[in-house]
Amino acid sequence: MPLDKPYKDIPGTTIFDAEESRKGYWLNQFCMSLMQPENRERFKANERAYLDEWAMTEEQKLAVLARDLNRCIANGGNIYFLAKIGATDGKSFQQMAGSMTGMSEEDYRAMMISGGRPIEGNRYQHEWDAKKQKENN
Amino acid sequence: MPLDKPYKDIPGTTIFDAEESRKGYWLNQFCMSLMQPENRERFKANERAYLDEWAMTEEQKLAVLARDLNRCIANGGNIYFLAKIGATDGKSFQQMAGSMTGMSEEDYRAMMISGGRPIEGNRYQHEWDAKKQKENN
Amino acid sequence: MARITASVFTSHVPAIGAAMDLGKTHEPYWQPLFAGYEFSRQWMKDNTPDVVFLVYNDHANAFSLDFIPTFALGTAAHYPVADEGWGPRPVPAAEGHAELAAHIAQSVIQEDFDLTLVNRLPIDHGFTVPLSLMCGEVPKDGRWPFRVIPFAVNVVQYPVPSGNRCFQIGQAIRRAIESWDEDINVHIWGTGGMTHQLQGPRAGLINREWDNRFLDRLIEDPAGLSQVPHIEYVREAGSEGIELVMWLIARGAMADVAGGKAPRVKHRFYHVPASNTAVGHLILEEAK
Amino acid sequence: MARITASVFTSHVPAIGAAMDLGKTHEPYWQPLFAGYEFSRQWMKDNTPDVVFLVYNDHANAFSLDFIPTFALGTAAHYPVADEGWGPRPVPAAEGHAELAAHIAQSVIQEDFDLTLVNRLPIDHGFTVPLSLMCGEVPKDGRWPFRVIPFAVNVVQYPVPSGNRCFQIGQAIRRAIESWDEDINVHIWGTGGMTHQLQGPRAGLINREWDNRFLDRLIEDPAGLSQVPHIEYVREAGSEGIELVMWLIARGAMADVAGGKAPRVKHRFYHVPASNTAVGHLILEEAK
Ligand SMILES: [Fe+3]
Ligand SMILES: [Fe+3]
Repeated sequence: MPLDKPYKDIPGTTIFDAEESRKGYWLNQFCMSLMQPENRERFKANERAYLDEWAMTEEQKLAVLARDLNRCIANGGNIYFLAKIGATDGKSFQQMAGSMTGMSEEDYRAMMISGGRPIEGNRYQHEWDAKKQKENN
Repeated sequence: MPLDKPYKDIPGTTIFDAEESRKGYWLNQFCMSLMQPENRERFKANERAYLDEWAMTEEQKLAVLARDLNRCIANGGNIYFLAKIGATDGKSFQQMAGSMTGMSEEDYRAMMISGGRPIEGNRYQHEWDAKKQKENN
Repeated sequence: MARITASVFTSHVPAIGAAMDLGKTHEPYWQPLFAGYEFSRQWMKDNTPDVVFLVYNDHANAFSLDFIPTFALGTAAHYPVADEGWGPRPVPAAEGHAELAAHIAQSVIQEDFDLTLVNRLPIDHGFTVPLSLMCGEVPKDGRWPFRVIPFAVNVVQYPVPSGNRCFQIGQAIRRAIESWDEDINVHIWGTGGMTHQLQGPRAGLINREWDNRFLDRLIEDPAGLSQVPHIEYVREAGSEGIELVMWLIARGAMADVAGGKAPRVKHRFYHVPASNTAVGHLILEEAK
Repeated sequence: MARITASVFTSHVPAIGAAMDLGKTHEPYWQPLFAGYEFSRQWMKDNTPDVVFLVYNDHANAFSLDFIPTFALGTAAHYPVADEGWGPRPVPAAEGHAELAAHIAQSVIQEDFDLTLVNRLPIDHGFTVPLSLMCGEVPKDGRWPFRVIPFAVNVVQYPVPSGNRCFQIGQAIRRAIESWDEDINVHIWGTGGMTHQLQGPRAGLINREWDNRFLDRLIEDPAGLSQVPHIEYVREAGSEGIELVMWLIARGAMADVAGGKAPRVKHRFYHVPASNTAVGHLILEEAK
């Protein structure tokens, strides 16, 4: 129904558009509540109880409890909102971003120091699909 | 300093622009607080004490206490915000509007029923000035 | 493809809502006004849309001075009724159409209109009074007969958007709605006005002649009407008469502006006074 | 008449603020980055403006999903520092210029840009990190050496404004500032970028070649650069690289775009990485 989404062919990337925003509304609003120190304390004291105060889906709550940011994003989370969970845990943006790549923290940091993830081979979904197929053969 | 304000020559009218808005910020924010029933109760119980919780000027507080809406507007108030004071007092928009015209409630209501204030003679400040001068002679 | 089948224009005077809520509609003061909407209520029953795109302005209820959006599009699923200080009106909350609203947002922003999207939006009399006028009494635990997409325009703090900008965004909203590929029936409503001034020694201004010329031109020459500067609204129609720029948004969304056929005038009504205000009302139906 | 004398462009990576706040600026990891701003800090001392018009984006700190303005102009007198979850940065709040901001609002809205005005705006790293980079360490009880006007652009939820729209609003902001009749010195800053992606399996993307071509074109061909579509930013510069559209606002406010002389490149710097991000920095000074 919505307009074309040409960005769907970019690999390993979710564009936070109005559709994602609608899906992730309560997940992201929960995250924003962690900007208040009292709420961070309450969340840390009993994560599940705090999550149950929000109209989130069970899948969203489990993704938060597992600190699985890719799963949070698949359920409508946006990284700037999700960063409040990382902040509550004392994590840096680099640790959070790295955690979504399947790399270890050290490997991710080393990749960044040596110039970051190259653009070659990372522009189109078909490039990732081809790579995967090669690895499987 | 600001851009031209051609609307300054309309009689008996204050245009709520960014300059008025800045002047009336706390007055108007106080008014909005009256959207909550608890705040309406607290205000009614002790008006002065409630007003003192806000960073309003003394002149703004006195204008509110006097229910002088023209004076509130001269101090940056906007009618839609000020209407919350009237609502708290149980007044209608017609009573509030009429209170600013120097007419009695009955006369204002009668004027509206008979078609409202005519536009003739009410377009330009110089029309009002001329009328006033005539009355004084 | 979604179809815009009609535009509706009406004042949204809070006292009208109060008259309905307090059971005063048969009093002599109010009877002529409600008589003017009898046709409209029947027409709504006969032509109930799936969605109403409702252009209105918030009156310092959803938006304080902390936040003043020129154009705010509601993308929520649900809109509660605001407490404006007298307690919330005893009418149902409105159900939104979040998917279509998101689609409109995407389309209109990509056409370089700088929308603000809003998900928490208590609706005030500017929104609920037109619903009450057009739908009649609906109990608080009932439902409005269609979903809504609120579109709130800043007409409280100057500068407000120009008539021309309003007319243009109406056209963009039409293109957005028409590119939604579900076959639904959409009305677009423009609310507020007509002549009124609620403040200062000039309060109570009514300009019958100007209002009726506005209605004439809205029907026949909306492009010309969209060029009227703010100062004329304020001087001729009162400080709150500026709300009429919102009617240009709904009018801009009609087929003839996009090169199609002219709409038919199904209903036209004008009455003075409702409280401080001149009430104007039009129903324009698209040619079939 | 107010004069725009320079534009400044810089990334606003939160880790840079953390490095300063935690006293890590001399660590080998950070040293090359801060070395790149040594010139800039001296230049700021020699060319301190009265006001900085600071274009940035909020990162879900001032604005939740309840409220998503495309363009938000700060018209407040005071901007507190946001608590992004780690506690507020130990830097001073910023003092606004409410009068000039109101003047800009009036001018730009009357040119048919649909601003949202904001009076309560806690500033996050997108705002405070550029201040720290350009001014150096300022104790929390100290003061920034100039007043600010924040201009927050939505680059978090799609659709974000087009590069073209950003370039146009920059031009409108220039006209507004130039019509303020007090003789003050104004800088306009564009912040965010360069290449970065903070999410998903592609996180960590850096595109040095694209970034440097962006810097070249920003200097020499901003009108052409403003035509680059969103999809190219996202594909080539990462999902968060879209922040670079904000640089076009500051660039659009320079004299050459309005038919005047080209600015001089006073300083250019590029460094990888700061945390996940490629850092770019430019100072463009207007010809005298
Ligand atoms: Fe209204
Ligand atoms: Fe950023």
